[in-house]
Amino acid sequence: MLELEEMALVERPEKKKPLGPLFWLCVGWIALNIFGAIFANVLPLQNPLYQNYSAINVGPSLHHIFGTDDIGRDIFSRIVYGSRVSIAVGFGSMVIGFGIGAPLGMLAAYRRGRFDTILTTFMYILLAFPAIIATIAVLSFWTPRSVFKIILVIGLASVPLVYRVIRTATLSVATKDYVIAAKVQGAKDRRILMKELLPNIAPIGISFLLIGIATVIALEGTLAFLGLSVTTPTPSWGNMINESRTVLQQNPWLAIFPSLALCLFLLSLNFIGDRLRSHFDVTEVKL
Amino acid sequence: MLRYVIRRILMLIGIVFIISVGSFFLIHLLPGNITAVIEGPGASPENQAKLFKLLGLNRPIYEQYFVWIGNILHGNLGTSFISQTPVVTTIGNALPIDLEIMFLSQILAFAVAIPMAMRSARKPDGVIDRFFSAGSFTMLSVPSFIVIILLVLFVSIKLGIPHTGPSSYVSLRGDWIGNLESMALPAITLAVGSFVVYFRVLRSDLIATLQEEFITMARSKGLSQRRIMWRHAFRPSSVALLGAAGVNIGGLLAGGFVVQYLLNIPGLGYTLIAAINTDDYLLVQGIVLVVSVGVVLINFFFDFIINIVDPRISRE
Amino acid sequence: MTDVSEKLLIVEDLSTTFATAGGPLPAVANISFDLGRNETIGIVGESGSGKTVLSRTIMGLQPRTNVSVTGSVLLDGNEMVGASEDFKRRLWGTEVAMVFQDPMTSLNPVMRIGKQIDEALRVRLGMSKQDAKARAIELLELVGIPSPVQRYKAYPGQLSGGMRQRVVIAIALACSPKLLMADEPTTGLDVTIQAQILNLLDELKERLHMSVVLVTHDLGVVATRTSRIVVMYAGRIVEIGATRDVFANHRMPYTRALLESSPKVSNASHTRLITIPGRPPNLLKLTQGCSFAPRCSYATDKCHQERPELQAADQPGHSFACWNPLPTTRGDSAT
Amino acid sequence: MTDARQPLLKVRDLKVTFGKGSHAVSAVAGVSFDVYEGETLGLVGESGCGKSTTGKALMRIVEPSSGSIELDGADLAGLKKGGRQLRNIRTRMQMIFQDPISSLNPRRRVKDIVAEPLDCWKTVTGHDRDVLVSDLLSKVGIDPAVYGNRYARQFSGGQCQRISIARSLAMRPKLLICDEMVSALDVSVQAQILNLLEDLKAEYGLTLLFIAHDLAVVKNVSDRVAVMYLGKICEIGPADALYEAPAHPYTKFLLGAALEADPDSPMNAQVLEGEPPSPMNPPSGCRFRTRCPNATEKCASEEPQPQEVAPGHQVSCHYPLSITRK
Repeated sequence: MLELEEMALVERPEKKKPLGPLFWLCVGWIALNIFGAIFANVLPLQNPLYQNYSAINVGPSLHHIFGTDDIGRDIFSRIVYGSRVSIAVGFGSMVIGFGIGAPLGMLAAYRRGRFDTILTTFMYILLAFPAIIATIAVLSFWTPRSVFKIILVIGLASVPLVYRVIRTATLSVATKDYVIAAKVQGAKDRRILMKELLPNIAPIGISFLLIGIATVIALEGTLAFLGLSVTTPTPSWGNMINESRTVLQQNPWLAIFPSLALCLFLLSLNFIGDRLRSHFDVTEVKL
Repeated sequence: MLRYVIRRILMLIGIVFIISVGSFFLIHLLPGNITAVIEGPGASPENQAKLFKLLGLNRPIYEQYFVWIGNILHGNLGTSFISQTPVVTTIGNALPIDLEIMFLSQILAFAVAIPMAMRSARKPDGVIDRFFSAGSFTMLSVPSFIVIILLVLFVSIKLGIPHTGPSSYVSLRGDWIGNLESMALPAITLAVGSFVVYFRVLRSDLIATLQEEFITMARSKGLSQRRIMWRHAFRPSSVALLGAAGVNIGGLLAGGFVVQYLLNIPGLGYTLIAAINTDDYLLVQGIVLVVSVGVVLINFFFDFIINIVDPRISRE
Repeated sequence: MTDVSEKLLIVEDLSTTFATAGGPLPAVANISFDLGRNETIGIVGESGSGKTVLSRTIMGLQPRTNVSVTGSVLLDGNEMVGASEDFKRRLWGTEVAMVFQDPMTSLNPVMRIGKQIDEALRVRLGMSKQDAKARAIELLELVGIPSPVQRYKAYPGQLSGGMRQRVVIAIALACSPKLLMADEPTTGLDVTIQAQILNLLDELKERLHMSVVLVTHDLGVVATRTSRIVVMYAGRIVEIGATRDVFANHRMPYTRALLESSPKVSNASHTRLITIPGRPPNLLKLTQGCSFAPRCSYATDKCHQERPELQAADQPGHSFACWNPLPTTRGDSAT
Repeated sequence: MTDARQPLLKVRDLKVTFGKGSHAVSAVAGVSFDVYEGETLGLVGESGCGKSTTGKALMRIVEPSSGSIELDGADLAGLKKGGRQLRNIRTRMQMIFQDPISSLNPRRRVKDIVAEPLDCWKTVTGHDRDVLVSDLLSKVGIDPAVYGNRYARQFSGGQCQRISIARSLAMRPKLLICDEMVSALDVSVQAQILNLLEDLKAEYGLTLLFIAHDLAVVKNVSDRVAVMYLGKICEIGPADALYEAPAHPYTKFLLGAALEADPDSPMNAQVLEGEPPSPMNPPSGCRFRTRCPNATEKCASEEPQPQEVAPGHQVSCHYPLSITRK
């Protein structure tokens, strides 16, 4: 294959795959969801907590486009409000995870030596610790649960994972000759980190970030399903699916619409992350 | 190799130590009067005093830890104040169920993922590969609690297959067909989550391996495609797969909990959630400890296998 | 049938074109040459000249997708072009085998080397386990690996580059092929190891009565070890002939450029090298004319417009593709 | 005649050891040489002999474990790692690497790559910087107007190596260390780069340490040549003299194994048997003795010291080959 590349080589061509319309559709979908989550208060939505006893378990109609739940609340409006929790937890905990894990990972891989050895050993021990059990355990004890606490716990739990991915990525870049060359030019460490390493790690980081957000949102859903996320009646996608299972036979809509909202959101995030990865020609990072 | 194993075992001991410290302090994270919190409101003063003594709360914290760990090493995880049964007994009843689900689901996941990944890798970006990849990608985005709800909706409600719905767990001791039926949905749910990971990891590694020069070399020896795939490509490609399996089995626990919770299957997950809801903290602590150590051991086991599969790793 | 068997390999008008995102890429175009029994031919070219693709196409080892091969490759009377994988598989190992460029990547890293040799013997020759092992150890000894019984159990990672290349050769020889394709067999190796490997190949060729196709970028490798050489540029043969004729009486300016631009040990220090400007062409954007014309100081309008075909030179078997060939009688500047 | 000139770089007993304890590998085991102002010293040897590590240790890319490195009288070996003084000295010595593609950041523009040292040191800024960068690029044969704004990943190996050269010259260094800089290139491109290097050496008054495994390439660019084997220099001398009449048996074998593009050149009559021993466990005495046909007990017990066999031509061998000139 290398040979082929050489044959077509006067200028090495930009061999990027185009992102394609599906990619932009997914970006649009994510943007729409975030928009809905932020402006849910301002948008003409019904009160997600209002219980309309004259319309219990009704299917989709003009008035309630996704129908109502077993105590007469509007499912559509609950889904829009519910996205707030998912999106906040997804993005928030990744901000914490990356905020701590990424700089540490970069620094460790660049510095090497004892700093790297100690930090990496420590992180690997943490990684061996089943983060999900730890998360469930901490959240079960740390009541009352709030979005902030969930973000904090999941965020901290994700640090070792982010650290490992970023460190591995940095390591593969930091041993490249151009980094040594920059050192030889007399560049300071900070300059090397920002100008040489960061631009080459960013693509891996971004695609991992998106896939990480998706994973965290699914995790929040799981926690909610187990009754370990925000307390009811605050809607979240996971809460809603959890509530639906007692009336699964009477009102499948209550399960289907939040599930659909969650899956589409996750699918879009995963798809964007995956496309970006192949676009930047990053070999698959094992997550 | 021996050096490597020794190093890993030392690390393993370190990790188990940290886990035990972590689980120990879970109890101490509780706000307010610990004994009251643990035993719940309305606990009798003598029970509180008993617990106080059991936890050795009057002694320095490190001593408390050593007393606690000493008890554990003697197989004593305490006795639940809610159900009045020893924690070890409760866990001992629940654990086999988890192991059975895990075993069935992993067999299923590998049995589907390996041939599919091989088929896909043979012609990357071909019709079959695209179909498989798109399918796995969609499944990647469906959390296990949705999978199980859909399965319940269709298999037990629509098709009405016995022993598959909620609260219909059949013990292995009684009727093994019924047991298998009641284990089918949980195993399938976990298998779906695992399959996606295994398929994707193995596919991308196989594609990379098949482009290696030693594969061309194997072809030039006149070996059949089948033989090349299984004897030459599979083993060097399976390192990441095994690594993923090790990590994934730990990750599956959350999904396992959900499934057990929804179907009322009395495994560790179900017991844990129940314990959380009844504030049975000693039981929670015991389960967290047992599951964490279990996950670490599984990871260790897979690491060990990886070393046998790829001799390059321990040499480094 | 009889005249076929005189030549072990006959390549006729062979072209390999890859379908790429940028359009069809003619990696190898209109190659014809033949190879006698127990003969060594050298194929020389820079990277991107198509020499590796050519050697793989001859073996039928080209990738299975996005490639079209036309022309004919007769290997001991067997047509390789268009043959099924099953048919070719029966010839691989027994008729033709290959020694690959990089011994670091051409051995399976997770398989003991003994097993990699055994495999061919057992699958292709149907040997028993014990026989195969005995033969494998014999082969390891044949290629000069010290203490072969112990090495039989080694993984490739435990051997040096030179030793690995010997193992690769042992694998190639396992089923006694009539033709050995050696694709840059010494490129990654040190000079002293290179000399060992090249001598080994020479010796084995005589001993096992093989023919060898020696593919390389290094004129030094082919100078003393081949009877004839093929010079390739941009996927085509630009000059072919007896080694001595090509070195001493080359007619194609590219051949001269290749010879003169490589530094020589016998040069005085600070000898200025004669260079050709520019780089090999982009095969996706080839013009009508001679591919070397843009870099050639002799190029005329004709060179840019019309592709020269191979034409005979004075010596038998020597031909070249050039509209403005170098004169035949020149001083002794070639060496 | 060389002795009359000042050594620009003076290396004494340089050692580099990787790893610790029983796993220690002494990659460079005590190397001493001088590089005189304006000359090219070729450093040649097979892979694993420590030639590249020597080059990197001089730049302090790898840390020498002992020895001294003096550039223009200033000792480099003692400077603090990562300190300003060490960074400063790097404006006076530069290095070009083996892999042309990997030595340029694929996500930066050619202009910025060449300007990197200028931007680090802020010696030339603004418009002057752009002019200097364009000038450097034209000097190495890259049209700054056409290619200056392209990303490094779009260039071929030869072009990348040209850009690397331009970058290394930006601070007008005195010493340039070339580590296998042409070994990844095709012959025709290699010749272009070698000629370019000779031109720029004259124009910028450079002193070169040219590290390579290819004997012919080294001969073509060097005034003097040092031959390394297993972490030590076994022979050093004027290029023409050393190639014509090697005094160390290893040098002779090395030269004998080099292939000439000439059908009439003799086939390697005598090939060096075996492979170099592991640097983890080097032989006692002379490191070459395990493969040397002339080795005696003395070679095992006593390490040969450098001795002068001709003016400026030193060899570390108990039994140097007679250097009767042809």
